[in-house]
Amino acid sequence: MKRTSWLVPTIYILFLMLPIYWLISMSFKTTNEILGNFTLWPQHFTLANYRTIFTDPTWYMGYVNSISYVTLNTVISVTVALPAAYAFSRYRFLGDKHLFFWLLTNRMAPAAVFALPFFQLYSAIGLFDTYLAVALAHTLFNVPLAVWILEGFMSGVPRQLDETAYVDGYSFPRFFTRIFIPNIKAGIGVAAFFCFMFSWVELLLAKTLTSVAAKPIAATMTKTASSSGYELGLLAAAGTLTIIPGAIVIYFVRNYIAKGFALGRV
Amino acid sequence: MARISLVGLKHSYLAHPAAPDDWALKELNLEWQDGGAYALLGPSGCGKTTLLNIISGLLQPSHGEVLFDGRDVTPLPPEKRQIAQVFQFPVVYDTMTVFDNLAFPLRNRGVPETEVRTRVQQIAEMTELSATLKKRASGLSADGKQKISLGRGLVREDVNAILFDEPLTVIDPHLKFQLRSKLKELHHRVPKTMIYVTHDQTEALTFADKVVVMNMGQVVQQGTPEELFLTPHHTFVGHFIGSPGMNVLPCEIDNGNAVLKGHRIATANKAPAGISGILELGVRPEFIHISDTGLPATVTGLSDAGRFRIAQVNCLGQTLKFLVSEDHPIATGEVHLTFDPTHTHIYHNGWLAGQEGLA
Amino acid sequence: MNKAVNQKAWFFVLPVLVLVAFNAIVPLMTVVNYSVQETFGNNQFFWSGLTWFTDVLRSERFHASLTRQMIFTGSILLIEVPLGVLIALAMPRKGIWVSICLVLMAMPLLIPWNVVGAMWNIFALPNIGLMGKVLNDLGFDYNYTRQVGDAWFTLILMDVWHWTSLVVLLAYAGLVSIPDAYYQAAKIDGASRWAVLRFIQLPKMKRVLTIAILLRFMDSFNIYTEPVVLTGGGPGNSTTLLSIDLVKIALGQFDLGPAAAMSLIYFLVILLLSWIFYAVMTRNEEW
Amino acid sequence: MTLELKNVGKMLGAQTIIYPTNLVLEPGRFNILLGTTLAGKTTLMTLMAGLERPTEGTVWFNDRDVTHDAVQKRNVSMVYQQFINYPNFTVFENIASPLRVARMPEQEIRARVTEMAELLRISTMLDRNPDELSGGQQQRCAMARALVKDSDLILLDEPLANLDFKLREELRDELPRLFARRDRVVVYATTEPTEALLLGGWTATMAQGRVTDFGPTERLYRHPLNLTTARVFSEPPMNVAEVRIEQGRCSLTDGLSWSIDNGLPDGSYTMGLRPHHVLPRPDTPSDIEIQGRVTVAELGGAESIIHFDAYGNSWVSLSHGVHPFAAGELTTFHADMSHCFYFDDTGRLVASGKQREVR
Repeated sequence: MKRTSWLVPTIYILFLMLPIYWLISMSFKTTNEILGNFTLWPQHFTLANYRTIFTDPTWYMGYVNSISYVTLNTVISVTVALPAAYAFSRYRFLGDKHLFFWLLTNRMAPAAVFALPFFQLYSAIGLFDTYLAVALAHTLFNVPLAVWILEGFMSGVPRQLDETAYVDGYSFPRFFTRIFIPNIKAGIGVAAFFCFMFSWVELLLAKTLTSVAAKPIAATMTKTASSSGYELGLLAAAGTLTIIPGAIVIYFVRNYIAKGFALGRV
Repeated sequence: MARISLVGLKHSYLAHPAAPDDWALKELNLEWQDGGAYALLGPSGCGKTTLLNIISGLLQPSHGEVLFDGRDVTPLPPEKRQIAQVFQFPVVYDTMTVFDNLAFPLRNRGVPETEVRTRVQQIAEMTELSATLKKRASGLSADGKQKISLGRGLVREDVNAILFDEPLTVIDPHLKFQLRSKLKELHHRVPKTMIYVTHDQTEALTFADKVVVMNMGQVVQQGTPEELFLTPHHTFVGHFIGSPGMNVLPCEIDNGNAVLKGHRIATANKAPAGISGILELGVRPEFIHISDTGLPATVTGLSDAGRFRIAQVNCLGQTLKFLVSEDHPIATGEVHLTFDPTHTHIYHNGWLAGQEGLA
Repeated sequence: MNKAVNQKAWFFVLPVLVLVAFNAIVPLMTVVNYSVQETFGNNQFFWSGLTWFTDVLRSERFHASLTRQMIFTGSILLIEVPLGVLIALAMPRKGIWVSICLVLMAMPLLIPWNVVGAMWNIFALPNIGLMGKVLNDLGFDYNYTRQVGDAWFTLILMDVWHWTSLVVLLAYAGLVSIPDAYYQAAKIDGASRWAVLRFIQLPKMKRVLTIAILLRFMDSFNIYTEPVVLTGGGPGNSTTLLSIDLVKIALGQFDLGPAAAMSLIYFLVILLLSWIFYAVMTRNEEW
Repeated sequence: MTLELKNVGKMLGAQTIIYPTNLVLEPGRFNILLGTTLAGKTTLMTLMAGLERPTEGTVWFNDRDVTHDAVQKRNVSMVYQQFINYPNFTVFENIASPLRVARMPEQEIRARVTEMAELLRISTMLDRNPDELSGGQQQRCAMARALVKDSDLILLDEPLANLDFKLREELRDELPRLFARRDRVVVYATTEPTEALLLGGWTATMAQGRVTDFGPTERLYRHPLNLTTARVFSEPPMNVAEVRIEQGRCSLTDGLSWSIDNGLPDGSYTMGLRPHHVLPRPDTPSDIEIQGRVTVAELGGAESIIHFDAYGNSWVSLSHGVHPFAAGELTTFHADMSHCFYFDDTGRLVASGKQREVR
């Protein structure tokens, strides 16, 4: 068992990499090569697809838009989740046990159905087609998760640390920002990773709540696919580029996940 | 059950140890009798846990052999050594009942269920767990859980030794006393070889027939609690055991006898002729008495511990502590002190003169 | 740990409540509103009571998509959870390989869902896709756009590819936080590899696995983008999962009432199942 | 500077954690809270610090009602049993942190932190992070932080409990020098009677949320107000038995009896005798003999604690030196009954045992 156990993750990673390889290899092929004969690697290596993306504003603005609302969402989600998680980890209060489950149930709302009401809601308050609209909408499923992750990490910090800080003269806000937050930075990293991830990959709500100004890259891709026929190479290049921001984020939080995180209430 | 011998054991966590400090465990040879109760006592970082892990097989020593009843078990993994261990933090199988926890080591070895039942009942009765057998183990308090881990060790008939790694760390102070006594009692009822690692002298001396005192990766003395108290083989033992620890005073040697600032002191041992190095006089606070004649001293402090008082004096430029019993008054100011000659020793480079390195 | 009772803690939770309530309750009310009204376009609505609910509950179309949904969710849970745990168990515990494994494994999670769909759509195409081509070259008659079985196979394979890593990440985080002493004790007690898994690793992973299963359960019930891009619900309606069906009804036919009623019913189904699961998993918490 | 609790009580839901308590704590000496775990010491301290509000009563500092003042406004310091330091700060920044919050000029901060580090002997570790220090050093860092800001009230909640035995002894010797100051109230919680005695000052004994007695430590030890106080103030536990007094003789059931001359009227009493007046060998001529069966013998470094059964009671003997006994052994113990305390049926002390003359 021990000697062969490395095989399992290796095979799994190979399985994960195959479709990604296919995507990347396509991004370096011309549309003709893709649709023509089957080739395992690019025979006519081209950077044309990437050139198109980096020169055409409708393409690269999609990236800017996506990164903008995802970042905004991550900041909002973690910021509001921090005090809530602190309350769950330090105090008992009326309804605390049910509150968490209720928060979690919000992930159950089928985005497909809620898209239309969301559209109406955000149009009504004049936020349609803004970064803020998408960022706020995504908090629906990210905040509960962030609260859960952060609470686990916070419960690992002894309560005496809070008391010591008050005794030393720290006000609550100062204690929270100077002492407490640095102590749970691993948790913040992990929570931010999950918020980033779920906001980055979601398309339905993001597409519904935007038209031009805040349109995400993923939506740009669907438009292109339908309007200009199958420009598969271009699509593959755009797709390849969507993997990069996530890969950067996971690289930064890898050690926190590797160390394992203290897990909070369930 | 087994006799345990450690032969030429040495360990370093480094790949190429060079300096003496690179060794977590300096060379040691020990022989432990079957059915004995032993303690490894020392401050944190003295190598006692390293030694325990070598005995249990969790760690392979860099040099030397571990023998059980003369059989070399050094290359064997823990599960092949037939030993049991109680850890610092209680380890129980959360999802099982107390009964299943105790039965686990037997069932894993295919012991028939009827035998499992009688054996578990028997052990539960000994460890006072009978009332909780049907409860889930996760619901017990820390001391209850420690009793379970202990019970899992006792339940097997074939165990060569039971190892304890600071088992009372997470126990409430007022329960420590009970569990400490319980362990001692259990050893009388189940005479297996038991090895107990701790930094707490009371736990070690209470539990063990023989205590191995360790410091800086080295065994400094192995002996009965009495020997450690009356004849410390090293100033470290004198300091570490007893409260307050032994007084250690630099002295000179004249013709094998100790001389303290011109005063000749009678001692239990003599220094060999031509000795050089650091020479000290060791005497425990219990063996210094006030008398009409003797070394002149000035009382500088007195603290009351209830049944006795600890007097602090300045004697010939050295600070000394000694005990004064509750009922006897003590003069303030100038006093004269005598050292009990049978319990005053000369130390050479830290070791009892004439016994150097005979740990 | 005995926590202090402090009702002021509600102030800390307030921002979360406001934010989530704003996003959850207003749209939910809108949906409830639709579900009890009849519309003939032109923004004219009439009260229709619970007609839509009874209609939906009786409709075969709903039954069919709910059944498909259950089969899908059931299959992916049965595959992803054990597989995720198995991979987490086989992962190295320390060293550079941990980081490499984690970074690589997390990649599918970070790809936008429509890209995932598009990627698999192409990857599995029998003529130009790596997987489709290889399968056909190996003699399998594989064509997911035409054959129902192949479509399901591809759909489930895609989801396994996409989401198993989430289970791996959570399970792995749970595994590394088990103290070494447990493994040592198990060795000493002579426990088999299976007993270690059954009595130490799984119980200690219970909390993470509960969350992993809940997340996978909820998210798979709401799955929309990937299957739409991959199969578009076809061939026929064979892979039309609940969300796809809902969107077809709501936006395709603009039957807002039935769609709303259907989504509420299905929201309640998820809620009920999740709650039962949650209650069972946390039942023994306070013993 | 005086801290005064007026009728302070704390409820948690329907459960009473602290019963209404009145205490006046004076500066310039150690005020000790002595009691077992869960007796309410920590809660009482958090009430004193202002970390929690009492559910009834008021807290006064220097004749000013501070009950509703925030903890940040009170100029207090606290040291916990767990080594609490800010893990994200270096040792220097840890010690400096209260001064930084108070916006002290950088130069003065530097001077004060250096001075404190010197005093607590951690000068060489100022650049390290707390988790790189040993337990003793971590606690020294926490103490330096508590001392650096010149607080009016310092609360020490079992600060030595998690330290190795020898470190505890060493730090305890330093404590009075570090903390005692004329203009500061020091409160020290401990579970160990010996620690309370060695630190001196005044002691409040606590049991189950109540303060059972408060006064000079030595008075509490020699003349405890009641049985609860006497029990709390005895480690190992006091020997307690129901007795009858008739015509100048005191008797246990089953015939053990001794004469008394303290003039108590005939009737039923509870007798308390500290373990160190029960010895395994004769001590004074007035000893009475108690035949007992040894249950457990515990050995400290320099003393032995022997538990035995006799006359239907369990007894404890504490004697100097190392006296190993096997469980089950039948032995004669010698008890000096002139040291007995007598309590009436409400538990109030009616007669103290013979005491040595107080200097």
